[in-house]
Amino acid sequence: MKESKEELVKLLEDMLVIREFETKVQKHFAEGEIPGFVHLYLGEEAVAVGACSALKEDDFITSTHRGHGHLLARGGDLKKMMAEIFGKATGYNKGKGGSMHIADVSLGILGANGIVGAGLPIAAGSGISAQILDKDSVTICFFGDGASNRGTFHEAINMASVWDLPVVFVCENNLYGISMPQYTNDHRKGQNIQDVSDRAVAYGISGVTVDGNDVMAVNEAVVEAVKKARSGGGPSLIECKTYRHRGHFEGDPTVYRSDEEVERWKEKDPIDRFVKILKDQEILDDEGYKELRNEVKGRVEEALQFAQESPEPDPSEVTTDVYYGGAE
Amino acid sequence: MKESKEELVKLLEDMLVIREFETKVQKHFAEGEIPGFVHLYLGEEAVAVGACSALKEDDFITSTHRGHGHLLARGGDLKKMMAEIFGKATGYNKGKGGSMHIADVSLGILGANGIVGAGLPIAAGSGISAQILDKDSVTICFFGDGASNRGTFHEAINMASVWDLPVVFVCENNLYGISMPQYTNDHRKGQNIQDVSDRAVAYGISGVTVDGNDVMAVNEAVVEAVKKARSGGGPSLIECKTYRHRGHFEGDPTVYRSDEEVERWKEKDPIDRFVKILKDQEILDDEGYKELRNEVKGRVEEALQFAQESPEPDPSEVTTDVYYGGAE
Amino acid sequence: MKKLSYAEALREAMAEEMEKDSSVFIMGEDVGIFGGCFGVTGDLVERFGQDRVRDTPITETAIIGSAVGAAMTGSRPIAEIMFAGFLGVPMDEIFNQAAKMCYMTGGQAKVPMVLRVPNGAGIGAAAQHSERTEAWFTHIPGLKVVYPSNAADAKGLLKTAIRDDNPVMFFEHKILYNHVGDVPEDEDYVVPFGVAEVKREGSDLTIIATGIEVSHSLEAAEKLAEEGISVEVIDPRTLVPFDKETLLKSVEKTGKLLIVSEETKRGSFASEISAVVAEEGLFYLEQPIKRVCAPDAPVPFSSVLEQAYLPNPDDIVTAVKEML
Amino acid sequence: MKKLSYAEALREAMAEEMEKDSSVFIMGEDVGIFGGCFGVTGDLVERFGQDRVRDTPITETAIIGSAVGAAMTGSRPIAEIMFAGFLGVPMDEIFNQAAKMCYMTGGQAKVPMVLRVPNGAGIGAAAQHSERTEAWFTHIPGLKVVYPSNAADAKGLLKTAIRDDNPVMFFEHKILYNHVGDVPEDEDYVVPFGVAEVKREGSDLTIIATGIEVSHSLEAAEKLAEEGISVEVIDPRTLVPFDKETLLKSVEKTGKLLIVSEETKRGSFASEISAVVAEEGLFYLEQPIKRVCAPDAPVPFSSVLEQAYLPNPDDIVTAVKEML
Ligand SMILES: Cc1ncc(C[n+]2csc(CCOP(=O)(O)OP(=O)(O)O)c2C)c(N)n1
Ligand SMILES: Cc1ncc(C[n+]2csc(CCOP(=O)(O)OP(=O)(O)O)c2C)c(N)n1
Ligand SMILES: [Mg+2]
Ligand SMILES: [Mg+2]
Repeated sequence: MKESKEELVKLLEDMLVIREFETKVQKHFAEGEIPGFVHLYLGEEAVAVGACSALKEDDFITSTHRGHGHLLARGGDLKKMMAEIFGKATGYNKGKGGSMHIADVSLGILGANGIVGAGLPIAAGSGISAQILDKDSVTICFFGDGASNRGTFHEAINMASVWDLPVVFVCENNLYGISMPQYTNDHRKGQNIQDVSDRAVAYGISGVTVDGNDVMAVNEAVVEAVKKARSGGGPSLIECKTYRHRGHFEGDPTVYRSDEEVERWKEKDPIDRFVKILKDQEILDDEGYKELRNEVKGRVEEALQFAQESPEPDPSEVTTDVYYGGAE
Repeated sequence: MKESKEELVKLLEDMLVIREFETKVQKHFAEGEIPGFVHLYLGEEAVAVGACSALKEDDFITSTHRGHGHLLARGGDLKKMMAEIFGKATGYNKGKGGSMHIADVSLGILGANGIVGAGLPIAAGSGISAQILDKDSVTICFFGDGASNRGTFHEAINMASVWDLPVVFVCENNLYGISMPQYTNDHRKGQNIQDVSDRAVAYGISGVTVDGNDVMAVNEAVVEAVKKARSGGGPSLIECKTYRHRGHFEGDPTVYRSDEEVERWKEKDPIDRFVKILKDQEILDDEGYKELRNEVKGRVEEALQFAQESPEPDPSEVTTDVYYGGAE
Repeated sequence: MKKLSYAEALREAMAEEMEKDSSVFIMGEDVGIFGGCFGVTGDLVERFGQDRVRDTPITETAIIGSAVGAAMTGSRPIAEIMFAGFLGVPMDEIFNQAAKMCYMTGGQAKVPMVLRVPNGAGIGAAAQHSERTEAWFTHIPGLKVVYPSNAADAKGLLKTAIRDDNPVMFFEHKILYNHVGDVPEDEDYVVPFGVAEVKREGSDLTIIATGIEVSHSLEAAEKLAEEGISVEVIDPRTLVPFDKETLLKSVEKTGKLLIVSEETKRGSFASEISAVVAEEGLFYLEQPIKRVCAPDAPVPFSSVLEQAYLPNPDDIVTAVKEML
Repeated sequence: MKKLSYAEALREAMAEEMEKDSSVFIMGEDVGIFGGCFGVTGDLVERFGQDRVRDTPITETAIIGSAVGAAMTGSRPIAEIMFAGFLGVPMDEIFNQAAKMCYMTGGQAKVPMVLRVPNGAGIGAAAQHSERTEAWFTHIPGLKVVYPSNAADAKGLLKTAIRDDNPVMFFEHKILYNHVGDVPEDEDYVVPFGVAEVKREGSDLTIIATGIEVSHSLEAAEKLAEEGISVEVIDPRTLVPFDKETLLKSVEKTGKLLIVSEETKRGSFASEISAVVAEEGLFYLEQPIKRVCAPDAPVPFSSVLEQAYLPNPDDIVTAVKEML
């Protein structure tokens, strides 16, 4: 668990980076500068930051279609990220992946992923590697409430539980999978249970639900699960209840939820809440917060400029990287 | 629940039919008369019979690779079955399906299935039809302990629970999926829980475990679940603990289990147990039992003869039935 | 005739069939209040209710597996999978259940289901949301495979698909959804399977193409006509069954065949078409059969790369000229 | 040289690579104490332990998905899927994860994994346990696709596959498992990808075939030789990469091409081969390219039907004669 002043401020900083980065992406997507689909992480910052801050260097994460926050929380380079989202040659994936596939493999990020639920078996495999290569690395697997209805969820967690794989399955329950509510009282719902963490029972592993807008709570739960995994205790399932401030993707008219609901959740904004705590505990004052925010804004602005000024990929790049190292 | 004398004797008769039929198949497979793979239901008779006897005419079942017992319990024609297993033109599937695909669709049997776990979504779909067509039919879905680790288990039961589909999921936990034990204390196991029925929690439905070698217990549990399903109460999960007397398929050397284990389970033979009960309750005497068995043996013998004497399919049949009704 | 977009034409086909036959229903992710990821189902949930327009969890395997079960028990499901790139998820249900059930049961089981799926690239959706996967399904006996290139065919073919007693893979090209065309008003307007359409007559060379490539090919043919080159353009409309007679007749006339497809080239349906002609029409050919396809690579994200990846009318013009 | 069965050769390849490289491991259903459904892994669990020869639950999706994750993080998994007919189950993991990961990450991710799978019919296993599905995978850029026809190649190609830094689909024909052949003793014996073998030289006609069909074709060639007909038989050994030079050279010489495959014909890899030659070697051809394949139907159960379904040496002889 994070306790020192520096650690706590770092949590805030990491969340702010995501907030500012995503806000920028939102703006420039609206202006038509970014192709394809963009799924923003706004409102869910506490989950990625609380979880990733529990890891050490040679650990791994798997991410999702809503992956910018995970990559940023894991220390992703803002410039390469923004450039990738813009589809530029200087991006992490040379412009070949874009928002949905953005990754820094050297940071142990095993891909964002456009296939909902695809990360869970990949995370299990990363856990197998730890056993095969006799390493103590742990893998955090992020996935959504919607993903928890896919067969991959079942098969991957079952496999992880059978072999005590060092994986922490972190469910970001933001209450919707596109337009589908996770739980309701009628037939239109993703699943017939209120807490995704109840599913841990099916695998004989521990499952908990935490407030996903409370970065400390997320961190505490994940730290414990990581410790358990690292010492051979096997996987855990942690559900973080949170909310996405924006539509499913940019452009989503969000007909499936009410403005009041959005407002109610914005009042629980993970950053505002954490700032208040830091201020109450006199760890941060108005001035310090402003400074931090400006500094972060500056970095994001720089990243934006880098992306905008970067060259497009060369058309000949279309057929490179189909095979690793080049040759067929 | 079955209570009358006739009903109880019918349960025994149905189990005996399976026992005799499978014993015949075993013998003639060993003699090389039957091609392909054969998975026998010997030892598990109480599950199919206890469950199918809870259904009415326009209900449905889905079956598995170990499907002879289900079909027989549902009233399948012995001759057409045996002929199919022999690959003859007079078989249920005109010799095109064989043991693993044997079915009588007119009896509401939605296919045996060579793909483990494939029946669960099909059963959900049959449940959807009941809602779309406004019928009160119920579908029993048979599947194994091994199948419960497939993604189809998760997705199908989740779907059924969300829409309150009239499906009863009956898990035949015979302790193994081929060589893999369902549960152990080490890493070699299908799953990390002792009771498959625990998984019901993940879908907010009821789950029970019953003695799968007790035909009355199976019947009681399934009758209740069918009633619930038929009246709009949604799906249930019923786990029946049982054991296959033979190897996974004929020819399996069963290196993965001990002879003692097999013997222990043979002592719990579902037919012997039920015969004893019927005798104790003076519903059946030695003579009656012998008669019944002989009568059943006769029917099976007739079916065998029919199969053996039936013609092979005409080679031109290879390309018919690719599309329903004929035309491409 | 009325003007409808491809998406509207599809919706109208579903609505008319649902009005007529109460056993027809729709299921898929976000097909209800959201109206479908590409807006195809639109307001159908308001018109037919949640029971017949079913929003599913994220559960492609169960969507297709349950469609099979529903179809076997008297319903006629129309299942939507959000992107053709996701078809790997329910592949077993398509391959081992839907396609084989009739054959395996010796003709007992009837599986009348339609699997609607948006196909193709061009919207910057990158490697997992832009694929063309129809070739896999042409290699699966028991399926029919349909791919309309315009609004009228979209409507007519979808109605035929819904009425068919077999599983039908129904591919729709994303870029076409907003293309508007004339659609017959007659409620009984249907387009039969297995009948190609000669979209443009010509004498110098035959182009065969499906989906969006029909438009590209017609555009290329127009340009070439200005230079006095006469190109015949054929749209097979259904890949299975495939109208090889129309194609062979055309190749007999022109002596040259160019196959245009956004599929990655190796193992594509373009290859199958080539093989059919090399087997049954070889002596008509004056030139090698050319396939203008996407390269053997996943679909890249950047717009520059995606445009380089996709065959366009200019590529077609160049290829035609090389063949003359 | 020593005599090994195809299955033993595969096992030896795995054992040698596992000895040499501790990051190589095996996983699959019943690959441990059971020794694999077709006995290929045999005693490997005794030699390497349960950690490196992992019996999995029935969980094809997780097997392949986790193989991808393991491969990305430094291991070299060999995953066994029990039957090629089950490949629809983990299709998304193969198509969207294994095959595309390198490209999508702009070349960052390395996915060295081998997917071993028994392919083909002939044992009465019916529609869901007898399929040939390699064509799907040749249509997926990013995969390599291998199909040995004999014990020596089985060993040499599997070793190459394990050492490759990319996902390799490794097909094995069930009927071949017990075929015994001479296998080089050298531990460093490998067979490179993309190099076809001319199994028999001839001048009248070229046959190309993979897997069990190589034996069938050689048998047919032998019979034809007795009648003075000289047939060249080519085994490409790997479908991706495909050695088209060797094939084109042969067709240039003979002027006639017959493609033999147990695949269902439409959309098969046989069609792809035909398309390559129709595109790059058309002027060599004196006769239409013929494909002798299985019909477009699922595999039937009855032995009579299964034998009618599968192309056999007599079918090949007949086809060759029709072409001369
Ligand atoms: C296998 C698959 N099915 C459907 C989709 C389309 N899709 C993309 S995101 C999404 C919703 C995911 O919901 P959830 O897992 O809760 O994540 P969230 O978007 O809420 O973060 C869907 C259905 C997909 N990408 N992959
Ligand atoms: C998807 C799939 N994977 C693997 C197999 C091979 N297989 C056939 S039966 C079987 C074991 C099934 O175990 P279980 O579900 O417990 O049923 P049981 O055989 O014990 O009745 C396996 C692995 C298959 N047929 N389908
Ligand atoms: Mg969500
Ligand atoms: Mg079992």
